[in-house]
Amino acid sequence: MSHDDHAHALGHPSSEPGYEEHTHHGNYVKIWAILVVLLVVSVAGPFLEIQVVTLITAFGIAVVKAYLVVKNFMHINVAPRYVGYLIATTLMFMLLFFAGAAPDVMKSTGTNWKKPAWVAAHEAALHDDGGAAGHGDAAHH
Amino acid sequence: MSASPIATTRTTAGMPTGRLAVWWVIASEIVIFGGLLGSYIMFRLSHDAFAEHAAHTNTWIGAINTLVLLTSSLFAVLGHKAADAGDGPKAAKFLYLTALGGVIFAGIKFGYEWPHEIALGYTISSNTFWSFYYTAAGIHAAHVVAGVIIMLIIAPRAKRNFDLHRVELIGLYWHFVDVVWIFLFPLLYIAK
Amino acid sequence: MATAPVSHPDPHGHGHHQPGFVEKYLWSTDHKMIAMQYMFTGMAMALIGGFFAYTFRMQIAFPGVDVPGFGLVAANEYNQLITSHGAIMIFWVAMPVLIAAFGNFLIPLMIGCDDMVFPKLNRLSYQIFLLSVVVLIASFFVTGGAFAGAWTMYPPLSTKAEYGLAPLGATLFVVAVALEFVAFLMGGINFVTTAMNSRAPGMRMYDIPIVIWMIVVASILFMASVGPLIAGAIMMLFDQNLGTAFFNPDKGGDPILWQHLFWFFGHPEVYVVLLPAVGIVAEIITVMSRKKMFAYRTVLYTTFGTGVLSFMVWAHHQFIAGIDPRMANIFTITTLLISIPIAEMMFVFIATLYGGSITLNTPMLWALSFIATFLIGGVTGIFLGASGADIYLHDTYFVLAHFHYTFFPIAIIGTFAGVTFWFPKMFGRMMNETLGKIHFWGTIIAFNCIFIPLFVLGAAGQHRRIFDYSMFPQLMRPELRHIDQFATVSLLLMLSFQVVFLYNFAHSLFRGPKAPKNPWDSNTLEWTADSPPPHGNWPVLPTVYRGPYEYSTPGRDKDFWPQDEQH
Amino acid sequence: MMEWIGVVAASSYAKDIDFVFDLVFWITAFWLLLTEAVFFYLIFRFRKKPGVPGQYVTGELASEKRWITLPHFAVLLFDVAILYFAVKVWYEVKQDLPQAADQQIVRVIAQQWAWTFVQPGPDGAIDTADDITTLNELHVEVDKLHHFRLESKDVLHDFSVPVFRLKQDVIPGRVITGWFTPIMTGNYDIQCAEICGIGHALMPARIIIETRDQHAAWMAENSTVAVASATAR
Ligand code: HEA
Ligand code: HEA
Ligand code: CUA
Ligand SMILES: [Cu+2]
Repeated sequence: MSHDDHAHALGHPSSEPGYEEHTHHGNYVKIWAILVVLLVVSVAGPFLEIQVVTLITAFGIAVVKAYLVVKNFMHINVAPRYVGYLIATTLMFMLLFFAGAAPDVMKSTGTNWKKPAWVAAHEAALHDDGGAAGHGDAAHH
Repeated sequence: MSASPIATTRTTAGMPTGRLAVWWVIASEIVIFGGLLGSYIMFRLSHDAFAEHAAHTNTWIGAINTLVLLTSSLFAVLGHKAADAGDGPKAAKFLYLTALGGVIFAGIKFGYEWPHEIALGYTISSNTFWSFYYTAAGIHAAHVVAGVIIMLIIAPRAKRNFDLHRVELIGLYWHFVDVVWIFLFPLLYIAK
Repeated sequence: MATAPVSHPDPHGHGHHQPGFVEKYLWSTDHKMIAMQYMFTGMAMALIGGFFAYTFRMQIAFPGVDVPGFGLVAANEYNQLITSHGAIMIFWVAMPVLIAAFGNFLIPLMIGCDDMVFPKLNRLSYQIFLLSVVVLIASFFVTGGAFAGAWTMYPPLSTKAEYGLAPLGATLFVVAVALEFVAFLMGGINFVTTAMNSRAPGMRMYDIPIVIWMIVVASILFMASVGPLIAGAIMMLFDQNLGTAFFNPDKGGDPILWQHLFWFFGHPEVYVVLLPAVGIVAEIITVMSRKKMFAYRTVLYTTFGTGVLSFMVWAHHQFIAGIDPRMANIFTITTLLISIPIAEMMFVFIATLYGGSITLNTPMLWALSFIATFLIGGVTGIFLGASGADIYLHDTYFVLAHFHYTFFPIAIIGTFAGVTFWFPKMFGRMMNETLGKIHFWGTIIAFNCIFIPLFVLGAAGQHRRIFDYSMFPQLMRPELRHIDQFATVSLLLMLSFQVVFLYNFAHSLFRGPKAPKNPWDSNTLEWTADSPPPHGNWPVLPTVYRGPYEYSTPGRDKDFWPQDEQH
Repeated sequence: MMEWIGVVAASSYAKDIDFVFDLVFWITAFWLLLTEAVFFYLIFRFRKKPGVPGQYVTGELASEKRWITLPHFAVLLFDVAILYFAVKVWYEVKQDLPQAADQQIVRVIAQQWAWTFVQPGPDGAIDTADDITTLNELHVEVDKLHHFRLESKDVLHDFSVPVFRLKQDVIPGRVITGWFTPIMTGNYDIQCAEICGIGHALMPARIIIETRDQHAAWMAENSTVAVASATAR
């Protein structure tokens, strides 16, 4: 085994963490302005009263905004690549959780089962919506 | 025993230790919010009733709070820039501004929005929508408050040019809290 | 001896001042001291958990008996005892000892640095852990007593007082578990960051000892899986105390949601405790058989494979619990697939023995018995993973025997292996071999006598969490009762052998012969430090020149080649 | 295996479930014994002997690695075999809901800590006045397809009939349907297999499997009572 392989891993001689490599700082105010515009769009979206548009302006824009923040403010693109993988992996795990749990929790019927109480409870809540007060104390004995 | 160990100064993973650790914090926070919001979405998608309940949330306040957080994120990253330039006092000033954003956010939430809703009878136990609403926003707000406290601890030291790298670390965390709100906002306020 | 290019700028005030008792033992930021704190706390909890096992096993075998040292075990007490037993053994024994104690002790020493990267966070993590212990113990004494709804805390039983469980006990239980999670999140971040960033100069990815890899992967699994359950714990606390209805079907919640949140964490959790134990075993096997680890990289890949797969199998705990039957098919597939990386891992360790020169001393006996017994636990998992068979086996003693055949090797055998192996390094003294072997044989024989019979009982249909079987004529057949009694008597035997260990441990701690630096002729870095290592571990931090498993390398007169030796 | 331990197979699918169990048993027993045999042989063969040093085997060569990769593909094959039968039996018991002209419906209602069984009376329809309600005792007719509907009034319970190899959690807020066909007469345990509070151990019931005639007699005897009490109400 050659010892040269090991030499490169000797590490940076730095003693003060983080000061030998400076992040490139872009024009943050511009990014902020874009974010604010996007915010306005996402608030305005529902006024068109088209559900698809609302969904897109709400969640599509949320994804874009998050991307802008993560890339420009958190500088994920200059961090080592594994950071991106790490974040992506945790998000994947959450998707997995959703996929595994949704067939039971999100559905009200399935193969050989149904959830009458769940449906009833939500219908009841729908009917007396607005008069929501007073339910809280009844729940807890 | 005040000197930090040599271990802390090493960077075999190609990143300063503090920043690496904050990324791990963020990863483990993602799954906390992921579990909660995942559950919320499951409930949300299966009940039309949720849309009705959500109609009672105040979009304008949500939007204002989003604006507040976005702006505070801007200050956080400007603080980071100042810290990188070695300008402690300026970094501290931006940290205080960021913290101010957090305070305004929490003030609006706890001082106006929630009392208002509770007065209207929408409490955490009214129904599952409101339970999720208060729980998710509450856990998020707890993160905001924690961030503010940490910034108030860091800023005075940064002002004297000590531990300037911490300005970046708290900034990373703060941006993450911001991103969580970016998703909470449409989930709780817009999709009606 | 290694001469590292990195010099120690601050020798941590050696000689400047002598730390007082509190500073040294209770308020220390030294990773070795924190490791010992975790270990002794875990040991105390193991004794409590073992004592609980004794009380309820007595009740199962001899219903209505006045258990010596405890008294009568009534229905509710029985449920409290098993709940606390399960939770303590997993969260307050296996986790602190295997992850926190060994992780804290070994990571800095094995990667050649002077401490954890965040010593104060480390101290805080232990303190929060200790707080969780206090909250848990407090819950035994509040009105209504401890939580009695099983360690899985399934709602709505656990969330509504009207169903007969003490509400305060339930709340404290959830709080204790949540605090413990927070402590281990902090610890995990520390472990992962340290192992990633603070390796000795020259230590590349593939020069890291397996046990460090395993502890790091385990910490990552923990961090990535516990989130939903932390959220779930908050939701459960609100359900219990604020009248929300996340899990309450009458008001639009769903009890199955909790089960998903719980097992999404719960299954990775079993690998979280498995991996460090496997790592400990791997170290011992290579050292004691003077062999290079067989296919080091394969071990890593199987570890990663296990880690990723462990996130895809969780609902195998819920086959019968009312999930959609179609989903069960998917989870059966993933569950059976996970046998492959784990089988491969076991095969690798067995292959490592080939061509060795095996010394059967106490640590090696423990390590080998880990493999021999864990295999039984592993293959019985396949019965349960096969959905068709789980219809019958779910919640019987077969499941119970399965997971004791995995947990006991991990949490008890693995711990004993690690403790006997690193004892010289931890305390600078050697343990007694004869006593060690007596303890080993007594424990291992008794262990098999306890749990093999329980497989039979499970196959005969005996269910878990039942304090008295007299209502079930089919289970009251004398043959079955005798089997239960046999298991309990074996437990008594096993517990009595623990006295040998405790004596050996305490005696060696103060009176054992002084240990040399490297009693086992091992390669890894911790053995180049003094026994026990001083604060800061080495006067000059080591540099690494090769992998950790260079044993019996041809062309050398010694049969080992420490990682820090240049030639 | 199960009948050898002393649990009879009293439902149409009990033998199938036992088959999966036996299959897994023999496969894993084979692997377990093989692995343990190799393991102990190696320990014995390579025990420390004076003058015999350890060998330097890295395990990275293809010729060496074969020793672990081949077994691992073999394990995969066996896994697939287990999977096939496991899923097949699972489908039969849990996913499929066979229909028959004269199937019997049973409502099983669990609560802390008792089982209530509601069956149609002579009119053959459920939820009518002549339903027969029994407590902690389920009377069924041999060789007849039964659909059960599980409901819970409070917490989780689990409807477990070991001789049928049947087990299903009962979830409040849900109705879960399943089926069984008893194939022998007798009198067996029903257990609750999910912790449900203090009385979890005190929640036994009996399943009484009767011949056609016995069952008819039982029904005749009880339906009058049910009708009588229903009219009295
Ligand atoms: C650390 C502990 C640990 C470990 C490692 C495992 C490992 C496994 N477990 Fe276990 N399990 C538990 C702890 C553990 N389990 C606990 C605590 C519970 C119950 C919790 C509760 O309800 O309270 C449980 C319950 C449990 C269930 C639910 C049972 C039920 O409630 O109905 C299932 C079902 O699939 C299961 C499966 C498995 C499988 C497939 C593995 C696999 O990882 C095993 C893989 C290993 C091998 C297979 C052995 C090596 C391979 C060979 C020798 C090759 C030959 C093999 C084949 C041909 C297949 N386990
Ligand atoms: C790590 C996990 C672990 C361990 C080690 C054990 C150990 C034991 N368990 Fe446990 N058990 C569980 C986890 C564990 N258990 C879980 C999760 C449950 C389910 C709970 C539920 O249903 O909710 C359970 C339930 C359970 C039941 C079922 C009760 C029921 O459902 O009715 C039974 C019954 O026999 C049982 C028995 C035993 C016995 C006899 C031991 C013996 O092996 C105990 C012997 C103990 C010792 C020998 C201690 C020795 C240790 C030392 C001396 C200290 C050394 C320490 C250091 C050096 C640091 N256990
Ligand atoms: Cu009902 Cu247990
Ligand atoms: Cu599992």
